[in-house]
This record gives sequence, C-alpha cells and structure tokens, in this order.
Amino acid sequence: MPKVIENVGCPYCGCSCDDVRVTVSDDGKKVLEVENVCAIGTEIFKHGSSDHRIRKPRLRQPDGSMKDITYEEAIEWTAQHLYKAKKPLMYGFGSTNCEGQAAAARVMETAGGMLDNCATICHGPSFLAIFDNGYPTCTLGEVKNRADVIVYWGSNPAHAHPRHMSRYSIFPRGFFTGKGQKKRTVIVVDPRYTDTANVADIHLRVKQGHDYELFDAFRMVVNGHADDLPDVVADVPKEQILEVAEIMANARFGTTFFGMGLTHSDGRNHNIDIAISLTRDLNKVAKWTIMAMRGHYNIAGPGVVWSWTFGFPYCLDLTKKNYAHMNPGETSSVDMAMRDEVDMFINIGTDAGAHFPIPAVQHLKKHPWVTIDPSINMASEISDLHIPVCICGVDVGGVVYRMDNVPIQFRQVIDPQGLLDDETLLNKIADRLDELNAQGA
Amino acid sequence: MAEKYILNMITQRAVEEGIAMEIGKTSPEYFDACNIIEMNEQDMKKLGILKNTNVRVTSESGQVIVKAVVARQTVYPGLCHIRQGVWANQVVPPRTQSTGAPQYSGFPVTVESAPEEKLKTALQLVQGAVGMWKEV
Amino acid sequence: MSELIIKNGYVFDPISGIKGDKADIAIKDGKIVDKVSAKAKSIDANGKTVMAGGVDIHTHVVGPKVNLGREMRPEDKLFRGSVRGGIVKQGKRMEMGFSIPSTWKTGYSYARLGYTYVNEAAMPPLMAPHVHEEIRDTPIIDISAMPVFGNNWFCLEYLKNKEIENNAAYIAWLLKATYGVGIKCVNPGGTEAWAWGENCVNIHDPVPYFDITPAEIIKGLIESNEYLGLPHSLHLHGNNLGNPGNYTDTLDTLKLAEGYKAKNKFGRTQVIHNTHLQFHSYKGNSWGTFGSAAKEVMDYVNKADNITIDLGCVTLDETTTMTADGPFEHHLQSLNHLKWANCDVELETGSGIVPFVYDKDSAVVGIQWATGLELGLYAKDMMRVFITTDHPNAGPFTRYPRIIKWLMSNKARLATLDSMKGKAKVIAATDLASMDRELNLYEIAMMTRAGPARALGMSNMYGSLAAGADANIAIYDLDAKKLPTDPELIEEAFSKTAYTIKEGVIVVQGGEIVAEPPNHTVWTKVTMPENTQVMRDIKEKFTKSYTVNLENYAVFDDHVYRPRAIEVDVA
Amino acid sequence: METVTMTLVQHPELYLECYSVTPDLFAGKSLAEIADLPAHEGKIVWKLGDFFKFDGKSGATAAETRIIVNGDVHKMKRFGQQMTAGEILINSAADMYVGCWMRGGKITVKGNADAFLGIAMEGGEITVEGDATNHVGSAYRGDWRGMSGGLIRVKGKAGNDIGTAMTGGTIIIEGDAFIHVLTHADGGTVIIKGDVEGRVGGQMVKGDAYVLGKILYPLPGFKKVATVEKECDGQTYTFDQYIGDLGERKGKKKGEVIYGNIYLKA
Repeated sequence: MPKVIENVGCPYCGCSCDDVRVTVSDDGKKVLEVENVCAIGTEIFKHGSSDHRIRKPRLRQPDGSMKDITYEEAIEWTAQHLYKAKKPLMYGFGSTNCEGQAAAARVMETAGGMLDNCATICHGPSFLAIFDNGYPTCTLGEVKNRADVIVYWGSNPAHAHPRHMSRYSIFPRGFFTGKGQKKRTVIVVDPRYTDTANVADIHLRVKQGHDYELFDAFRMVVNGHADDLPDVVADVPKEQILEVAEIMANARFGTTFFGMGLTHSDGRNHNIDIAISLTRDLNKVAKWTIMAMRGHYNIAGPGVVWSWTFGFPYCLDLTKKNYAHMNPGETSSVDMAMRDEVDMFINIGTDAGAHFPIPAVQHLKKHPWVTIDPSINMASEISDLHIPVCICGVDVGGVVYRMDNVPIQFRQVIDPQGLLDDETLLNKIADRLDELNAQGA
Repeated sequence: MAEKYILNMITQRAVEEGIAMEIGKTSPEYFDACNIIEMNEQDMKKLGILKNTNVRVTSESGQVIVKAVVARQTVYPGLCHIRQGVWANQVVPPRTQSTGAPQYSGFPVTVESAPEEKLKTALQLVQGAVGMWKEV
Repeated sequence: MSELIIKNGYVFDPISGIKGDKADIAIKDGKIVDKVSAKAKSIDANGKTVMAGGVDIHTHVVGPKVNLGREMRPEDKLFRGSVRGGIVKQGKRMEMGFSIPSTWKTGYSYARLGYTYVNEAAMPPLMAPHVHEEIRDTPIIDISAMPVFGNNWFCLEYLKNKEIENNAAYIAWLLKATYGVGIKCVNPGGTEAWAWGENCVNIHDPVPYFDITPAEIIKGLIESNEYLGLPHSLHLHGNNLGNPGNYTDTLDTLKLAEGYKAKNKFGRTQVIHNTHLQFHSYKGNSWGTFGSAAKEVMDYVNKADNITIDLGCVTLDETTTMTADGPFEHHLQSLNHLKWANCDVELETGSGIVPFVYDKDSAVVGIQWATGLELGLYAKDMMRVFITTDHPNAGPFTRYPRIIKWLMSNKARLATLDSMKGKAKVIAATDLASMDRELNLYEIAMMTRAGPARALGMSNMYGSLAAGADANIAIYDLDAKKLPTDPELIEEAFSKTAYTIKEGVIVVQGGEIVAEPPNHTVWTKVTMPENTQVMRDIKEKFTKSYTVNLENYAVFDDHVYRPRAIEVDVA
Repeated sequence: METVTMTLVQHPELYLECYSVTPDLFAGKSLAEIADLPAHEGKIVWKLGDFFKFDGKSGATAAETRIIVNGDVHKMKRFGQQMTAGEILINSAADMYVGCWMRGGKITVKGNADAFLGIAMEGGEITVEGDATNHVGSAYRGDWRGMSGGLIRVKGKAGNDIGTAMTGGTIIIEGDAFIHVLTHADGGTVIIKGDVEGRVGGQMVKGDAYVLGKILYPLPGFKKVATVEKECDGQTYTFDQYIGDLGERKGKKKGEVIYGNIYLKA
C-alpha cells in the first residue's frame, strides 16, 4: 500500500513550505506523487527517488575517470587532506539541515580552516547591512495577517519563490487582511518588468545599479525634504516617488521584501543598509518591516547555527583555532579563491562549479576539491572526490530555517537506502580529524 | 558586421532555470533554460541580431556563446539578462567590492552576432575552463 | 557508582539552613547524599566557601533574539584593548563574544562562575525548535525556557472572555508543544500593540483590537498559573520599562498580585516574579529629573510576601539590549541611534535588539547602576530577591562577581561612584552613597541559588545541598571566616571557582573547564483532561492565521535534548 | 631612532599575517627575539624569521623604532596592526589591513595597498604611494566607530567605502575614487582629488567631503546652499557647498542643525 505523508517540508526555496503531501511506495523507497508544491519542488522529490542517483562516493583516478569507493575511504581521504591543508575552505550549505551545519562547524574548527555558506554570493551583503544597521523584521505570518502595503524590491518571487505571494504576502486572507489582495497595495521596484511587476499595483522601473539613490529620495520625502527632490531620481520621476512615499507612510503595516537585485549590484550591502534606514524612518510614522528573500529552504540555517557557535553567520576564519575571525572581502569564498588564499576546497550542498564566476572556479581547481552533494552537478564533475549524501527533506529530516528565521521541522519521506546524511558524514570526518590532531600533537 | 556597443548585463533566477537545475545541470532542460540572453528588441535591431540566433557575449572576465531572445520580462534598452547559471558565469566578473558577492548584476558586456558559433554544454564550459573536458 | 566527598569547606546552604559552618558534602551518583563510603574521592575544601550550584532565574542565553544579537554584532567579538574581548580558550570549543557569548562560551562561563542551571527568560513559541537546538549546543549547564504569553492571541481572547480554564488548558498545551517551563509575560498587550506601531504604557491602556488591558492580562495569567499549579509563578516584565517615572506603573502592576496566594506542590510562595526590577524603579518626568525609586518599590516588595523579584543590575559595560518588549527597543534606538533589530512573531510576541553603551560617566547610567544595587540593599527577605543583570540587557552575566562585590562591599561601591563624572548627580538622585549595608555570603547564597531555585519551584533539585538534590556544587576560593579586605579579591573568587561540580562530575577545576557532561532541558509536563474547545481553537488558528502547520509547530521529540520533566497533574 | 630592516627571503605559499610587525612588538627586542615573533599562514604558525632576514637594531620604545620592510610583500597582511608609535616603511606593495586599528606613528607603503587600509584608525599617519582598494579608513563590520583620528594619504586611486562610519581624522585620495565616500559618517574629512562615481555622503550625519574632480551620480539627498572659498590640503579653491544627507537624522548644536557637507570644486 502506498503511504501518504502529510506536512512535509519542501527543500527548495526560502519559503520552506511545510504543507507538502507526498505519496511513497509500499517499500518506502520511491516517491510516487507530490501535492501542494511548486514546479521546482516537484523535481526535487522526483529526483530523490531517481534510479540515476549516485549512491557511492567516487574518487577521481589519474586517467580522469571516477571510481566508486567506500564511505570509509572517502572519509579518510577528506580527513587526511583537511589535516594537511594550511587553509582549507568548506563552502555551501544551500541544501543541508542545521544538524549538518553544526557538524560542519565542528569539522572546520577542528581542521582550522575557513567555513562559508552560499550567502557569501547571495545575501551576504544583507548580513553586512544587518551588522551595520540592524534588521527590523517580522515573521511571514505578520505579513499575511497584517500587511496592507507590500514592496518587492529587486526580488522576483514569481520566479525565485514560486509560492511566496500566495502563501505569505499578496494573496492570502489573513486575520486583519480578510480581503486578501484587494486590500493590499503591491509595489515592485525592478529594472525589469518582471512577472512579479506584472501583478503589482505600481512598478518603479529603477535604473539598474542606482537603487541607493532611489532609497535616498524616499528618505528625503519621509524626513520632510520632498521639496528638495530632483525631478528624476534613478530614472524614476519625482511624482511617482511622492506617490509611493505617500502610500508607504500611510501603511498600517508595510513590508519590504528585497532580493538579489540589491545584493548583487554596485554598493551591495549599502543598498540594503539604506533600505533598513528607510524602514527605520517609516516606523516613525507607520509600522514597517523588511525581509531578505533568502534563496534556499535552509540558507538561513548556517547563519543561525554559526552565529550561536562562533558569533558570525558566514565567512568564518577558524584558522587561529582559539578564536574566529570574519571579514567578508577577505574571508569570503570568492575573494579567497581569486586571491589564491586557500589550498583545499570542499563544496557541500551547493554547486560552486555552476554558480561561481568561472575565474573563481579555475583558481579553486588548482587544489584538492571535494564535493559533498546528493546530485551530479558541475562541482561534482570537476572534483577529485564526490561524496553523495541524503537529500534533506527527502531522505533525512531535521531543522531548517525559513527566510524569516522561523525554524521548520522537516521530515524524512523515503528510506535513505544506505546513504549517509551530512551530519553523520561530517561527524565521522571530525572524529577522524580529532585522531589525526591527537597523533600530530 | 555589427558595431560593438556596451550593454549593462544582469543575471538572475528564473523559474525555468530552477526547474531545470533540479532535473540536473547536465540535462537538456538546463541547457535550454540557461543559454539564452534576454535583450530589448531595440538593442537587437541596433546590433543587427536576429531573434533566436547565437551571439557572443564578452565581458572583462570572459566570453560565452548564447542565443539571443527578446526578453519576456522586459528589459529597457541598454540592459540585458542571462539567467543565472553556467553560461552567465562565464562572463560574470568575480570582483566583489570587498563584500564577498561577485558582480552578478550590472557589468559591461558587448554582444555581437555570431550565428555560426556553436553553443557549448554546461559540462563542456565548466570542465573546459579547468582543462578537464574531453570530447567523446 | 561514583562517590565524592567535599571536606571541611565553609558551607552556605539556605535550603538546609547551614550558615557557613564547616561541613562535609557527600555525593553519590550525581546526587547529594548523607554519607558515602570510605572509597569516595575527596576534595579538600578547607578554607574555601561551598555553595550549591548557582541558579539564574532570568537570563537570555539561547534562542532567536539572543542569536540575532550575536549575528548583528561582529564588533562584540573584536579587539578590546590589546586582546580580543572575552575570548578564552579553555573548553573544547571556541569561546566567542563579550556581551552575547556563543553557546559554548555561555556554558563554560556559567560553569566557571559556579552556576549549573539557568532559565532562559523568553522563548517565542513559534521559534521553540531554535531554542532547543541552542540548548543542545550549550555545554554543561541545565537550561529551561519560558514561552511568552502576554501578547499571545489565544490568551488575549480567552482572558478577554474570562475563560481561565481554557487559557490554562492552552498554556498546558503550549508548554508541551514547546517543552517550556513556565509562563513569561513581557509588556502585556504592548508588544501586540507594537505590531501596529503602538504601545501600552500603563496597565489600563487597552490593547488595539483585542479590547483587553494589561492589568486584565496579568491577573488572568496569575489565575491561570495558579489554576495549573506550575512550579514557577507568572514571570513578569511589566509595562513601561526603562522610562523616567515608571515606578508608579510598577507599583500598580505589583498590586495586581494582592489577594492571590500561590497554589502548588513545589514550595513556591510567590504569584508574581517581577523581573529586572531596576528597569522599573525610576522617578522623575524626564532624563533631566531622572532618579531612583528603589526605596519606594522595595518598601512594597518587602511587605508583599507573594512577590519575588530579580535586580537587573547595570554593570557599566558596552552590551546588547534585547527583549520581547518590541516598542521599548524601538524607543531606545531613537535615543542612541545605534543599529536596531526587531522581529514581530505572528500571533505570539515580538522582540527588539539595540546595542547599548552603559557609559559610567553618564549621570543617567550612574543612577541606573545605583538603583539596581539599592534594590538589593533595601531588600529584607533575600530569599525573594535575586541577583541578575537581565543578561545581556543591563550587562553580561559574566559580571555577576562584580555585582556580588558591590553588594558585599561599600568600599567597592564608593570606589566606583567616585570614578563617575556624574557622581554628584548620582548621589543626589539615589540613596546609594548613604547606604552602608554589606551583604554576607549567606545572603549571597540566598540571592544566587537557594532563592531563585525556590521561586522556580525546583529547590528539591537545584540550588540546594540537602540530600536528594542534584550534586551541583560551587567551591569558591574564599575564606568565609577571613574575607579579604580588598573587594577585588571577592570579585576574583566568584569569577573562577576552585571547583564546579555538575551532577557529581567535576567540570571546573581552578577556573579551567575539565569536563563537559551532557546538560538537561528542564520543562514542565502538565497532565490534564483534554479540552476539546481549546483543541478546536488551536486547529482553527493554525488553519487560518499561522504560516506553519500545526503538525510541524510542536517541537518533535527528537529535537529536544536530554529532557527532564517537572510533572504537574491537574485534576 | 633605531632601525630594524627586514628583508624577505622566502615567499609564503598562501598569505602571511604579519600582525607582529609593529614598532610596539619590535621595541626592546633583540633581532633573534624579533625573528621569533609569530606569523600565521592559514593554520600554520610560523616565525617571522622563517620569511625574513633581520638587520639593524630596535629602539627601546616603539617611538624610537623604525622598521624597513624590503622585498615583495604584496602577499602579507596586517603590517602595523594596532601600532601606537614609531615608523614602518614598506618598500613594495602590501596586502590588506595596513595600519589597521592604528593609534599612532607613521606607515609608508611605496607600492599599492589592498583593502581595509587603516580601518578603525585612531591616530597616526599612513601614506600609500600607489593605489588603495576598498574600505580605506572605514569601520570594522558592524561597528559604528570607524576611523576616529589620524591621516591616511593615498597618492593613487581608491575603490569603494572610503571613510565608512568615520567619526574623525582625515583621508586624502589624490586620484579617483569609486562609490561610497563617508557613508554613515558622523564626522571626519575625506578629500578626493580626482573624480568619484557617486554615493558621496549617503546616510551621512556629519562630516566633510571635498571633491576636486566630478561626482558622476550625485545623491538626491544633498542640496546646494552656497559657494565658498575653502582650504583643502594646503591649497585654496572655490567650492559649491552642498548639505545633507537630508534623508538622514541630524544633530543640533546650540539650536542649529548640523549637516554633513560636500564641497565640490566649482
């Protein structure tokens, strides 16, 4: 009899939807059907029971081919290389559970290396802004229940967070927002006329890379200097700025959701920093909150776990062994790659091969490269060692943090069939490193 | 022969890319989803680029062959978009302004019509970049 | 069978009434026992002070707001003078952070101070799995956490309708769902109002939409607590924290307890624990006329034997304020303009975080500092008055030894007062300079272990050296018969124990961490008949208003680490 | 003043953290003791003597100690970290964090300096004869107390984040700068002799920016109020004075609102 598992968490985007219904085969090995999930999430569950999944670690041979090895051999290989490296880097965690991230912290503290997560190339600048200016935010339920004005700034949930607008922001009927979309004003700020802009009441077509100026203009209006505003700011006409500022200042509860459009363009963290300043200004006259549209279902996780472990969310330099250091720009993965600052690379739960600018990949490839990931991806296909692991939310459960830092408990839906989960694998590597360190000392 | 003309390039997520990525980066779906450059129609005309033909995109840090299409999520003239992923990352500058985040959004590229050039697969691009690509 | 005996120490144990007599403490299998065999390992405590392991009744050490504080303050981990602030490599893992230490540093530091059990004072129920993840990663010390109820929609609705029984049933359900220990209430109604950018500044200020007042919330929560007979009382952070002249609101709040009597089987006597009273004891009508109302407030507390309090002493450090009192933190950032985090939590609560520099040269800060100490010095029943810093709000818990020094030594107080630029104003606005009371070690033992343990309803397990209690023991290098004349030596002795023993295991020796036995999650398990109305209400709220499914909301059993339940039966 | 000359004899494979190279740590030590000072390359703790050969003699105090660094040290970080007095002369390019948290003394870099030059500096003087990159005299992450005193002079160009969260002191960039000058500043002076792309004075509470070239994208938060003659690095020019950031909070002194200023050469 196929079994239906309810309330399953979806391991795709930062929405971390927890209402998925999964039907699995009698033997618990196959996903037969998934419901309540977006098109992208569906593929993850399908992939989980694919016959093509890699189930054994693979070590690259001198002729360039990959040969199956045991987990024990893979653990030994990784521990030995970590032990030997002067400055190894472990990067990724877009798709691991928090238990795995905590174990990773232990591995790199023991190894004396660098530890970084995908935020470094996504919302890392948002962390920098939070460091500098704080983070007046809320949980997504507050938006659903209260928000009458919603701003998507440099974010495109229609593509990147498919159920965000329907579950949390524009469309749901919340406690104080029983009329749903009808009573909400939606503003999209984006240089493109995106599919999200298409459902908005107002689209501000900002000049790419000049959001900072537009924020400054809004702050001028909120702080009583509308008269000194130029006629056009960042390609947006003054009348439109005044109109939107008026809507923001009159909100009962407003939320700004921001994305890569701010974190990836010139000024990076400053674009978010000033967005936070605007949020603070608006709280003098209305109630406003702001939230980063975190990309993966648990990419908030490493930031949370490593903050309680080390006090820093990402870009950790653990080489000093008795204290941690963090300074993105120096201790961030891409910068270290480009400067040849590291001499070993572990890619875990992400695909640096596909998502780093190619020169960074070329630099990292000069050194031993391990990929820990359930799938074949670009990183696995250039690595010296590929260790397959469980897919969180499919083969293993665990705690994950949604984009609003709300912990969501994920369930296992199918049998891992011999695959190790990240936590177990990493703890075995750390145990082996402890032994090597003890021998060395 | 079209003249060189500087466009401002950005790279962002698209739902098609997300689905394809989960199917697999070596899949035909991923190939189809990510190897296109989305442009404004005016720019294509100006550059003499026909819809759905291949172009060469060159930045300060590399170049890549992609197929030019008119953006469905409209970009204004002067702006172009390649969906995030392997093809975009052949040209994304790794400079981070000391923040850790590369210049994924807002860097100058030239786009030239290159109808004779062939598209490369993801694996060919990445393995090729690190000297591991072997023609089968 | 592990046995241990601590010989010849000066023992201070208010629970068993030992006031500094030389005595031996015997330990077997993690518990205090009357005697052990001759084979027991012995510790010579001759010339040393022996107390039960410290109990912190109110601290913020695990959970989302603590952690956002860590995350948003990289500079809290940076150079301070020539060394990195507060980073000590003593345990197995790194220790990071000054005002908001990492979980490992938290566990190690408390152990070094001789503390073995702490109560996390605010757990947003929706975030409970996060709290438990951090408890897992905090070494040595046992931890309980209190879910916050004062702005919870269920409670606001039940209490508006005077449905105490339903409210109690909901509380019992939530304690199980979150593995929580008791009822916390922060700025009742005010944090819900803050979700609309407003506040409730006094106990009669109505909550928007819910049509209930803070006074009704507080009384309703007292009644619910006593209905259930929980080990701890209502744990209250009242309205109007931190503002000049707020002491009248504080007195109004405390008076709400009149006529209520504690009903429980745990030996608890109070119905309200009013936390960090220092922040609620101010006179004046502006920062210019700011002053201490410690005497007025303590006069009331001394008379009301159904109230306990903790001090919330200012330590004069750069620290990080954090509270579920969202509107207060918003107000604070408008005063000091530093970075500000806020997180409103759907249907339940909120929180805010702002770094704060308690600059001893500011007269207001000096007055706050004096107020906290005055509360301790005006106190009559030290079993109802506890030392805290509302960590990290008024200063980090690592400064407890300094608070103890100030309370024990007038000389130390005057030296600090003398170093303040605003000394004259502080003297004028407080009584501290004229107070020569010096607390003794027995009083300190009441304020740091016996009292808080009793107020938490756990003095059979913690804060006690009586047979049957957990063998949690702190041995300080302090000769009780010959206290040093230099008060700095008192601070030093309380900073690093000679030994800390946790459930019979020596975890600190000579101020160094030597073992890391697993800790416990302490929680209250209420058994009562199922309340179908409440279960229906819960289902409805989850279907309509929450963004997390009910089935994923309650903490999964395997996400709670080494739980230790306090059992309560409600017929 | 005594001089210690350190000459590179061995390049590090990765990057070397030369936090021990300060007059404070060299003062009063023999050459052998100096060569014994630690330097991190990743997790490996080396000695300075593993990379450098030392000549000369240190002074009794930091103020009496000059350090000359010879050889290509562009892969070495943290020269002069937290130094309080004395001098360092680096005869090549240097990597990140030259003069970080510096409190006094003098550092000269003959070549380029990488990011985080003089961050959170409190006093003293840094001269870079080549270019600097990003975060010149800015604050450490999260700190609202950036550079508070001293002088940083970069003879070439600089990147983004010049004087972020600055509260005092002076930064002079003789070439061009990119974006974010005096962002979040609450005091201090930045002089850019070349052009700036934009974002000068964003979120600035207080402070003075002088720009002798052009600002390509001026912020909307600044308003022109006057044309004034002002001295700037020893020369007098006519400037258009702009006040702002009008979007940011402003303090008051004796009832007068205090603004940040941009002096743009007329």
